[in-house]
Amino acid sequence: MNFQPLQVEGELLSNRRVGAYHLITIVVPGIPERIRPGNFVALSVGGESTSTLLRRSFSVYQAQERGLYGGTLELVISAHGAGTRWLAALAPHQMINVVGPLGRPFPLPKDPVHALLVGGGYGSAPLFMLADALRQRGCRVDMALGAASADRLFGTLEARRVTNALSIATDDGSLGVQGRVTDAARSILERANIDVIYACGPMPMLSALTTLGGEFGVMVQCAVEESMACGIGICMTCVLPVRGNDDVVRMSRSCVDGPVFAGDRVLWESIGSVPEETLGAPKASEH
Amino acid sequence: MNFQPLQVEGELLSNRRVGAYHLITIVVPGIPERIRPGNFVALSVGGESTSTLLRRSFSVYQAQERGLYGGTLELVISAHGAGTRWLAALAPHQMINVVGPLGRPFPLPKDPVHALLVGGGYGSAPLFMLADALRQRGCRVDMALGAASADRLFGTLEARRVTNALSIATDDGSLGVQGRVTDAARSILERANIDVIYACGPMPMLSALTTLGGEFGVMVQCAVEESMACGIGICMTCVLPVRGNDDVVRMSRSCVDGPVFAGDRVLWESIGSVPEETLGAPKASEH
Amino acid sequence: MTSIRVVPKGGRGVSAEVNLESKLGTLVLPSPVLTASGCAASGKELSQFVDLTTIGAVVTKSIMMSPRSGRATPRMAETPSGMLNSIGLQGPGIDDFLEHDIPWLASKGVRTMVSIAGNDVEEFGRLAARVKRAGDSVVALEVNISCPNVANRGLVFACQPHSAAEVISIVRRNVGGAFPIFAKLSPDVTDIVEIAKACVDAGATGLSLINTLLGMVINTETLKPALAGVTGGLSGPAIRPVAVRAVWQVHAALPHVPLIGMGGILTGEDAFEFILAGASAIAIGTANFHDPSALTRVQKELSVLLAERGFSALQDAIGFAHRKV
Amino acid sequence: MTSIRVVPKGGRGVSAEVNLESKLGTLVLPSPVLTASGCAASGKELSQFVDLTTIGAVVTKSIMMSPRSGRATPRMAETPSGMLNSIGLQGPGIDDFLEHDIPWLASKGVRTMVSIAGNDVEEFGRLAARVKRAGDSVVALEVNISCPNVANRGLVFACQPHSAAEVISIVRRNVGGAFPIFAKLSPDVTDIVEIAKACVDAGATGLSLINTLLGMVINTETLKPALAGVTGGLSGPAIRPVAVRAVWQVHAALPHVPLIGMGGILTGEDAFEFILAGASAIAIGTANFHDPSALTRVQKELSVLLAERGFSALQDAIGFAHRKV
Ligand SMILES: Cc1cc2nc3c(=O)[nH]c(=O)nc-3n(C[C@H](O)[C@H](O)[C@H](O)COP(=O)(O)OP(=O)(O)OC[C@H]3O[C@@H](n4cnc5c(N)ncnc54)[C@H](O)[C@@H]3O)c2cc1C
Ligand SMILES: Cc1cc2nc3c(=O)[nH]c(=O)nc-3n(C[C@H](O)[C@H](O)[C@H](O)COP(=O)(O)OP(=O)(O)OC[C@H]3O[C@@H](n4cnc5c(N)ncnc54)[C@H](O)[C@@H]3O)c2cc1C
Ligand SMILES: Cc1cc2nc3c(=O)[nH]c(=O)nc-3n(C[C@H](O)[C@H](O)[C@H](O)COP(=O)(O)O)c2cc1C
Ligand SMILES: Cc1cc2nc3c(=O)[nH]c(=O)nc-3n(C[C@H](O)[C@H](O)[C@H](O)COP(=O)(O)O)c2cc1C
Ligand code: FES
Ligand code: FES
Repeated sequence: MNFQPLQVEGELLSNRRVGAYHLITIVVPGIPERIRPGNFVALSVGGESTSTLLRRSFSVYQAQERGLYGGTLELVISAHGAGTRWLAALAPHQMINVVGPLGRPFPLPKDPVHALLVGGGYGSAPLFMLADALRQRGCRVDMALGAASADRLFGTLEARRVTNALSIATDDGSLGVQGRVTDAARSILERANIDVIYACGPMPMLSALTTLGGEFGVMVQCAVEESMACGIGICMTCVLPVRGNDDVVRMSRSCVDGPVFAGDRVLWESIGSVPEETLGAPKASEH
Repeated sequence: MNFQPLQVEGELLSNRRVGAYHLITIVVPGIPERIRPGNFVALSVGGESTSTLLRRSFSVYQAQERGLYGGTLELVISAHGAGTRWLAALAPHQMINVVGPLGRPFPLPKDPVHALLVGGGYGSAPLFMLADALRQRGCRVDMALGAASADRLFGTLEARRVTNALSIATDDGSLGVQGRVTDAARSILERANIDVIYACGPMPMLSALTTLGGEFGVMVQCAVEESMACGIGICMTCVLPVRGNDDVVRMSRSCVDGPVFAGDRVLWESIGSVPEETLGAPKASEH
Repeated sequence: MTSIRVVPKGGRGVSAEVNLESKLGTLVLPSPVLTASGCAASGKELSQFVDLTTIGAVVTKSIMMSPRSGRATPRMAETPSGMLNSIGLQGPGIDDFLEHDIPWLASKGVRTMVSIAGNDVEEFGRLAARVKRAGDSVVALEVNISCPNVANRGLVFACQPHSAAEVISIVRRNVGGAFPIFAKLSPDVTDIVEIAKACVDAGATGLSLINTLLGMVINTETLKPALAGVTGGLSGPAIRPVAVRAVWQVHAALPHVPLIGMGGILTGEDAFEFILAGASAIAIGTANFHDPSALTRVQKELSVLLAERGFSALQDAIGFAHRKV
Repeated sequence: MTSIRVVPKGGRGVSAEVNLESKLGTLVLPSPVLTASGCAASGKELSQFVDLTTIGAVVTKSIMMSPRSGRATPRMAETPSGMLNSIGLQGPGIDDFLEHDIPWLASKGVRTMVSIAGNDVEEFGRLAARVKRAGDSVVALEVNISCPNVANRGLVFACQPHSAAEVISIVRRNVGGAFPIFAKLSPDVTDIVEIAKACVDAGATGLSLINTLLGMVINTETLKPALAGVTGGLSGPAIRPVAVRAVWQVHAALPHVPLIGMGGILTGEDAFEFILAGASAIAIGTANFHDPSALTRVQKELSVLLAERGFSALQDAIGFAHRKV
């Protein structure tokens, strides 16, 4: 189930570098207690006379209902564009408008299953709350984290605390085994009896994991990352082709129908196009 | 004579409230030593992804060639619009791009004359450097400062230090005599033998002072404030009708031909229109 | 009538009742604040942030006859003080819309303007007839003849007076004499007044000004157009001066035709600009993405500003900037 | 040729020579970076911040036959990521311009494109003839048929193909066959390609795209238009997507016609967007007000970006975004 989102004027509590990322903590009364693992929040950026009007979306790394200063959210920011650079440069006490919780959270199993959590880069951020929730339900949690290099891994220490087993892979071998996180996932699938995979990271990783899951007969729950203008379901920019339970392919909004989708429902190869079978797809004869 | 302007990335040293204003000090190597009284500087506002692209112009209150941190400028900011609000909220170490010195400074007399300096609101800002320069030349300096209320006067304490005599007028009588600064100026003109008036403040004040100067046969040097887009003479937005030495009226740029004009050269009543006698004024028959 | 007790910012303790009633021909709305089509879906999502019964009306995303997938992604690019979109009118088609969206809006008591978009002139007519029968919650039709996100620019009916008029005529024929119809125009024309006149002559009650400007961004990493659809529609505060100008020109030429102004409204002050220029109502689009509470906030800010400027009724401010002193 | 040694940002120590040479028909400039007319006066003021001999050319403020006062103030209003201006072509007239401005530019060795604006078709012809005889420093003419700040919209020659062509024809007749002429077009038209074709058919060497968009701001304190001239021209990054689209459309239709792209260029990346869309040169207007060193900075940033993307010559990047993969 999903909580109704709130819009809250938040205050930055702290901002510190963690590897290639910035870990920011925001006081946002009301929102933390509503967050479920996999929810995201949308932040306005740029201040009073900003030229960048669209909100930026971030997974929630930690949600603290009660802190010294009221409820807080912790977010992991990878600074590259105008908005993330602005967020990464925020100083304590600056205000940030936050909307959340947004999106559908990761579906949790009823039974104490064996879960594999796979994160690419900052895609690990939502997996820690998820691991906590799974372990509270008696699940066994393995985790595989991957990134280009050690500084682009997030939460490896924390990961040891919340998981039963942790694999790390980096492209350059600067931490863990050299290679891709999907290879690490394959090794785990080969040696353990995984019931479900939860994944968050770049689209190609999610696509590859879905294939891998299929190979092993394991469901993969993927948190996707599509470019979003509103984050709340009103603009239709964040769509991707998803096959519904009625077997019809629709351009589904990743902000409200996702960001978590069952991997085998997403037409990964068709992202960036409109598959012919999509409901209402243009016909060659039409404009 | 005029120094060529520089463009320097400045750093905010301090920002403090003074009455209704913010007094900001910026470290800007190279510019302070070039400032003459009456010059102004143009600051970019809003930070990296600003939607407010045009520079904001400010008179220089103090220019320190050598400080602990390098040359500094002190500016008096009246915060009302987007840009001035951004400046007023700046914290130490934030960077501000500064262009200056700009505009023609106040012309200084060769002889040790008796000068009256008149400032309205933050218009007093450039008068303190001017008073110093005049006194260095052996001039006697009287000053009259006026504003709506005491908090909108700037520099009254400093004014006592740099002048021989000071009059203060406020509309609400909260400091000095109740009334307008032009009335204060008239009293001074009536009792002292003023050779020249220097003035900075709102257009109606400058216009009234010019009339007053005419009455007493005293030249009034006015620093005007017109809306500026560039501050460096390339956009033609900051014009006002001024009669040249050749007796021809032109729409003159207040940023490079001013901001200081001899009051009797400005067609005060015609500001906001194009007087018919202006060179190239539209004729009724033309578009 | 939505009236808001106002304490002006100065805190002078003065309070005022501003009558926000907006008259658009025979259509009377309690507030001039509407959603812009395509920037509020069919209201459900925004209702989490805004009580939609308090605003003037929800203008729904333009609906077509058949379900429509819309374009491939990327569908948007942020631009300075604005954005480009090329959604391509994704939607479930009129049947599904009338079955689900309208009943939901009606059940919540939300006044609704339905925006329609046809592939050809006849489709506009058939859509209009369907919507007209959809029940009392539908208070007006907006006819989107200006969507730039179609494969063929020749299909932007609002680019030529005769094609614009053709669409409006058939819509008018299909809904009967009294039903309010607003023609939504494109700013990408040489003379918007000419198009406006053609629409009014063809039976439009009023005009919605403006749709997005045709624009484009090139991705300097891929060296290709940033949008899958190559060009897209530019919206947001960046285009506000163009939109205010369009409202000003059309109000000057057709002072008695009600206008819905939109394009870059972010604050009550922006809304006030459109009203002074001649708009009887205003719509909020891109600002909803920036601030999902924008509708409520703008309505409040506008009310305060009207009071501060001495207007006791919105009606008195419409077109005020045209008055000679 | 201006070539800049480039060390890509990554600091990988790779250095590259990028050939920035820009070919506009027979006119070859060492750099594609120009000033936009009216945003650099006649160069003198900007020369305090930029070595004008290092950029492609200075395009002067549009000059008219007689001295011209321009419009009353206020002449500008800041808008989100842009500004409105209504200068109204203030200038000293052609005699004074040829007596003072051109000799100064020539003495400094600054390549100059003179922008001309006539009150009627004949005046354009006479201005062109005068400028043609002004000496070698004048490398081209820009014909401003698109200034929105005239009292009568009917006088915006670039709004109609026939009036645009009429002006270009007479200018061509008056300067002879070889002299480079660029027609400056307005984006405020239904079909810019049609106007572009008319100008090229009438003898234009190339096209300058785009002039400002007609816009308006209402002052919500005075309740009147913010500009004395009521409407004004919208410029700055706000309009960049519209300008890139115009360049894209015209390059697609007329791939061999050299285009000077402008509208909201603030960075080298923005300039690169125009070049990928099909511009052979770019001009910088409003950005000079924001950053008086913009010309030098953009030229450097563009050069670095070209090198980073693997282009050794500007020429190879022109229109690159049109290529099918
Ligand atoms: C559900 C979700 C969770 C995310 N979690 C994280 C996280 O935990 N940490 C993190 O660093 N990043 C996260 N992202 C990505 C983050 O939203 C983008 O990096 C960010 O929006 C880019 O903003 P910018 O100003 O740096 O880039 P710009 O390129 O300036 O952004 C321009 C516009 O495009 C949108 N946009 C661009 N890239 C993305 C993207 N990848 N996803 C969504 N919108 C985009 C922006 O929101 C903005 O509207 C997440 C994205 C989604 C959708
Ligand atoms: C020579 C000169 C000296 C000045 N000295 C001071 C000073 O010492 N202290 C001080 O507080 N203010 C001073 N001003 C006024 C100051 O420049 C404006 O208040 C400021 O630009 C307004 O910016 P804003 O963002 O608050 O307003 P906005 O209304 O957002 O400004 C919008 C645009 O209009 C221009 N603009 C608006 N008002 C003015 C104005 N009065 N003068 C010039 N441009 C304007 C801005 O530069 C900007 O481009 C001076 C102006 C000039 C011309
Ligand atoms: C994402 C998006 C989708 C839109 N879809 C439609 C639409 O379906 N029908 C329509 O008439 N206008 C549509 N528009 C245009 C808006 O209704 C509005 O006219 C325009 O965006 C200008 O207003 P704004 O600047 O407030 O967004 C859309 C705009 C955006 C940004
Ligand atoms: C203050 C100002 C004055 C201008 N004057 C002229 C002019 O005289 N002739 C002309 O062809 N264009 C003129 N323009 C338009 C610019 O040359 C340019 O086409 C437009 O501003 C878009 O570029 P930009 O966004 O880089 O400013 C002027 C623009 C501004 C802002
Ligand atoms: S981001 Fe707007 S609908 Fe998903
Ligand atoms: S402010 Fe641009 S010319 Fe004076």
